[in-house]
Amino acid sequence: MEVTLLIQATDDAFQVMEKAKMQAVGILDTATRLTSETRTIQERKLKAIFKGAHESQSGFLNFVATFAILIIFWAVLSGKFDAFHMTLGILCSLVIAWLSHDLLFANVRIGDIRVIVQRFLIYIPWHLYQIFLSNFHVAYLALSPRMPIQPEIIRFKTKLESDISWVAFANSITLTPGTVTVDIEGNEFVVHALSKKVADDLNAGEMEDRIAHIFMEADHIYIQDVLDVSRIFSALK
Amino acid sequence: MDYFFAAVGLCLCMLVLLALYRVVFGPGIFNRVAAISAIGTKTLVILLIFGLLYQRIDMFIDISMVYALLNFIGCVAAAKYLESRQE
Amino acid sequence: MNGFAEMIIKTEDIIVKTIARILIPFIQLFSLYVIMHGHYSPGGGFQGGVIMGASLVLLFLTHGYEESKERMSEKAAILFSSTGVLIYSGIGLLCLLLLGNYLDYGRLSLILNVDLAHARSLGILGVEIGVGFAVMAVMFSIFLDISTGGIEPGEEKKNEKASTR
Amino acid sequence: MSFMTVLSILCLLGGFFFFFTATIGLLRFPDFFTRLHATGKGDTLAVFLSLLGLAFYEGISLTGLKILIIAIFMFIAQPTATHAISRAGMRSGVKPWMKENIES
Repeated sequence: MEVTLLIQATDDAFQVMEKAKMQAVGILDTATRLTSETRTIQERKLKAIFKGAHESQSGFLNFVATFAILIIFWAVLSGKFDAFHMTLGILCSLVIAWLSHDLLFANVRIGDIRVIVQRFLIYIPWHLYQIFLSNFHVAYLALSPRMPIQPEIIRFKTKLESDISWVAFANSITLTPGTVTVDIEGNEFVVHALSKKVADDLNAGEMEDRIAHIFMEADHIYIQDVLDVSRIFSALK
Repeated sequence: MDYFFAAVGLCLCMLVLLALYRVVFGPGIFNRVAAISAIGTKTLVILLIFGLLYQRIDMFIDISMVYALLNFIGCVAAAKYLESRQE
Repeated sequence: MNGFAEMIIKTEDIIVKTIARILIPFIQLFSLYVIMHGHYSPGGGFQGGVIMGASLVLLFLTHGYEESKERMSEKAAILFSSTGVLIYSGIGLLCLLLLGNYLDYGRLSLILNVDLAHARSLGILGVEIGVGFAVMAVMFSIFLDISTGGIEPGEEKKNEKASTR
Repeated sequence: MSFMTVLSILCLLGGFFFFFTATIGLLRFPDFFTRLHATGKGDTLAVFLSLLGLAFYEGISLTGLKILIIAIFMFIAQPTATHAISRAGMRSGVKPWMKENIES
């Protein structure tokens, strides 16, 4: 008799423990779900704050940067530096900067502009050399009696991401020997090339790497870039 | 020195006449638009050279700035319009 | 929807769009420069207004109708043209109230307490700004009406509903 | 004949040479896209060199700087205009000229 009682008691004990365990697990689940929710909310809020801060900060920075550039442009435009015209200029630049503050630097990270400008200046001599080459190429083609050209259309996938690098790349293609950017579908450049040799130069992608180097596209980071950037950021801090 | 500028300006006018051939006989409308944009850049330089000859360069600079601007906007507008015509 | 309006919306070209996006602030500042420097260099209200209108045309051509609508809508254009005329005739009336002729800027020197010549140049500047506003708005609304054929792409459905009912 | 004027004469002559080749290219090239090559590239460099020459003649002054501003503006605007026109041509069905269809 006592044995059945004992067994029943142990059964009850087990069930109670089972129920307690289930409740404990339930509580734990809700606890983790709650914390994860709060964490995601927290993260989202933080991200929003950061993005907002970055947005407003970059918004304000955009405004100041556009205003500064416009003031310099105005000073160069109107040779008169007397008080009346300068106040006029400041007023006009304020209006235009406020009106189109998000136009000039729409999606360029502010910290990188100094690096991009520096590298762009280094890129310009090479670009001018390319243009001279392309013009002599056109001159040779135009003046030679039999005009050795086999024009063709090439479709060319690009690795660049940000649209400013696309634009710089497209303009550089138009200005380098023998190629004109006809169209961009998705991230595919349609290029009209004058001859086979020129098309191969384009596919070699030498210019594309240079453009990627300027606009610091992620997959083209070299050690030199990191040193380069750290020196800039230390200066910035 | 002025004779040199006048000579370059006149030769540029000759080039504009040459480019006019393409505008008049250009097979399609697109050749005509390309030729007009070419003439636009040439007249820009002619404008500046004659501004220099008349010793009123700062006035002519503003005019040529507006000219370059409208030439660009004109080309973009023509391209945008012609794109939809044959559809 | 007629060809040109729907075409503005449909064919977006990244290169022309970005280049226009970078150039537009400079074009607008140049147009203000032309308005302000009416007496020294060629220019004045009318030419400056036309250049500002051209920059808006470039904006609408490259950025499409929907995106640039909130930057400069049809209503804003009408508003600007009337404020332009208001500024122009307002200054004239002001001189009239100060016992001068209709556009006699000399009389402005009473309230601006500056000498006669300075008041005259300020008066002319004010008038040119007014003219610039008006010309920009009118040119822009002409372009808008021609390109969208008078029916705003958004409102088109309303007209059809009205006609079908 | 100071150094500046010699430089400006050289730049203007260079600019004129490229203008000349661009126009010849515009006339001689067989089809629309190849002509765009000539005007697109030729005119950009020609305008840049000619304006550079004029800026040198003006010397280091505000007007010289303004001429350089026009040169830079044309440097950016000209390839974009060429691109816009060639895109319009391609999209509205202008067939680029192929070497083979001449022989066949």
